Amino acid sequence: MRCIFQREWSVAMRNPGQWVNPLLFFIVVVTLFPLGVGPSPQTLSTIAPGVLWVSALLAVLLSLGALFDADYSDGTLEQLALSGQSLPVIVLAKVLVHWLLSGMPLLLMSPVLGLLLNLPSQAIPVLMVSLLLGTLSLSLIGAIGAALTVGLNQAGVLLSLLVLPLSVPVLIFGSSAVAAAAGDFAASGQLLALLALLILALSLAPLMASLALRNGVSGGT
Amino acid sequence: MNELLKVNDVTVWRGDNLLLDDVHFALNAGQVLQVRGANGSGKTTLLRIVCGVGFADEGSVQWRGESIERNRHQLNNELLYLGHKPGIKGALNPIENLRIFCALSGLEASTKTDDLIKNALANLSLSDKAELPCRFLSAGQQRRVALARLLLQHAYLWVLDEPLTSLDKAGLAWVENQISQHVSNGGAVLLTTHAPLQVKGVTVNTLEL
Amino acid sequence: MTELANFFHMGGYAWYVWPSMAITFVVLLANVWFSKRQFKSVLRETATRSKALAQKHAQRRSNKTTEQSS
Amino acid sequence: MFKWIHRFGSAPFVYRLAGALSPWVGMACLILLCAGIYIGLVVAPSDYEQGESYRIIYVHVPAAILSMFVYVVMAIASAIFLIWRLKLADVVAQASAPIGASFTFLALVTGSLWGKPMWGTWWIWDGRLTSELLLLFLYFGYMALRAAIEQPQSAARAAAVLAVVGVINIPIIHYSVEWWSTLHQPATISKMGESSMHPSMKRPLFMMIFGFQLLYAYVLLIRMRTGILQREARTSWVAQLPEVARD
Repeated sequence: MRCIFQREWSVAMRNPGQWVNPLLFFIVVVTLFPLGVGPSPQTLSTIAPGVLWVSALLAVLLSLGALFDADYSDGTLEQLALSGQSLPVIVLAKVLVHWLLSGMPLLLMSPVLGLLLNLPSQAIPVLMVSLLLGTLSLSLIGAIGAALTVGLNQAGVLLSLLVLPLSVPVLIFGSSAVAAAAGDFAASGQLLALLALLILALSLAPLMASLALRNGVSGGT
Repeated sequence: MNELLKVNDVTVWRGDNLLLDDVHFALNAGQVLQVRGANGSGKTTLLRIVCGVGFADEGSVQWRGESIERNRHQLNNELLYLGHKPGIKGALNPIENLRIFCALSGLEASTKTDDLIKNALANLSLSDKAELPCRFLSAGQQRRVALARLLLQHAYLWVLDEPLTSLDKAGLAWVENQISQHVSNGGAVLLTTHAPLQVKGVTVNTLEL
Repeated sequence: MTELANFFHMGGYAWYVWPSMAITFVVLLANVWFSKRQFKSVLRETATRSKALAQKHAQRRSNKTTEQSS
Repeated sequence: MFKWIHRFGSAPFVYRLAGALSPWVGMACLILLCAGIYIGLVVAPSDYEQGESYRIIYVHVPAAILSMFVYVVMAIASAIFLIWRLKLADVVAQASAPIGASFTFLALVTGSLWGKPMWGTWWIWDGRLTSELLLLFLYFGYMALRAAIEQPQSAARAAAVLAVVGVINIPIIHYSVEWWSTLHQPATISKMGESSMHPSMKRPLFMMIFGFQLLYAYVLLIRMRTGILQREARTSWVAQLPEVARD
């Protein structure tokens, strides 16, 4: 498990483009909204939670494509499936690295973008906590989608069609937590819901993803 | 001794034509089985089914008497599969790649394992390339990095899919020598290759597809 | 006569009740019709396929059926 | 017990059983639907609050119930296929997908048609309608995934995993959307569900629901036979089938 973590980490470090692009995408998408909706601070602050969360969801989705496809094409995926180690643990390690490189940067960028959208400052901590829990669940759910579409040629579109409906609960509780905090309401209920979704995803997603991976690997000749 | 590997009536359809028709063979310890056939005759598919990576429409594969769907874990521990694709990360250098394979087969990363890796690479005359990311290596050299696993992982059954491709004469001799050593101390090898194989001291039985 | 007229009038909601009935009827009928049509075309295709396969694999054991082994 | 599953699981038996059953199921479904619609539109009294427009529930509610029911059947069949490798379970799942998507689409269309007079707009983000919309995406995802993978065997397994993951998410999606809709909508809007209905209104509704079930069964039986033929075209029992051998 630790060595897979190291391997993924060093591979990701070797080609930074793979995880920097979704971060830039996140920043660009968030800056688009004021241009589209109009700069008035009042409207911006009401839509800020939703905008931040939807862009985070899309950014995570963008970076999911490469989770298994690179390993599939150079043959390492089938070696992982054939190794003595349990595949769900390996999948968990890969997802953690993917999250550290996609979810965490979003998390660190979010305060700046929150101010950009005139999000009330007391909502920033809740925004960060909700993104912390939410993006990990999104990476886990997304891993199932990525595993199901491994090896398919234009898998990007199919991946989002499969993952988006499954990530709606995370989006709902995430954005409403931030909205509640923005309006000085207690956001603990929504955050606990996010935590519950995360625990469910942590327990089920690696299992389902490895089942899908074994099937995906068998497809390729 | 009981049969190590038993494949009975494996049948694979590709649409309406029959790729593998009731393939049936057994492999015991100390034996080498060479699968021969024209391109596209299902050799790779058969090997992948034996390893549990591929699925057959009909028929079953038994490892030590039990179907591989049930004892997948045991098979994986005792199997070493070299496929068409090298199974090597281009971004990492040979040492890092081989460290992963050692960890996957239970050898925790340590200086001792690193030494094992280094002299395995030296054995394959790759020691000067040990620090170079693999994407800069030629196909033959990448194949040698994959072959280094034969020394490092103590697997019982070797399943090698055309291990000799893009290897030079020296590489060819090295592989044949490894196979005969492995088989002499009780291992089993299932492989496909186009080049004729002379493994000293071992009868190579063949399966025509 | 007016009895029939105000039945169709549906208390002013004619433009909502009848279209929904119509759409439901059309969609469900389409499902049934397409399934039947697909069945017939697959039947024809299977006929040609199984004849072609019969000659090509005459020597295969005749009573082998797929579900016996799975 | 296993002998029974095996016999029931054997393709020729199921193929002939489906062939024998489908005309009867079709007939019963036709009768039930005609009776239900007739009573619903003509005999049942009009609703004091919504007048005649409530009659759309005779189509909307059965469609909504069936859309959920069919997905659960697909998920159970997929789970059986994944666990026991029973090919017929996958035939059931593949056969149910299009009809399930049609029911969901119907639930959405009739829902918005019914909502228009009450709310004045074609679509409101009501909890039930939104989860129907997401269910429609799940169906499309299932069918798109199955179409995207060439090898039928790995397509079946991938789609089965998706169906199982989907069904685990359905209650979660449903409750989070419900919670979300009550959060944003004042609860004054009358719930879409059955307001206190006069028994004579309820009877046709149950007939319609059962009629829709039979229709699902009817289409399922036909599509299952298609699926079995496609999968077993290579076997000898298909070759000896009268309708195959004849032409």
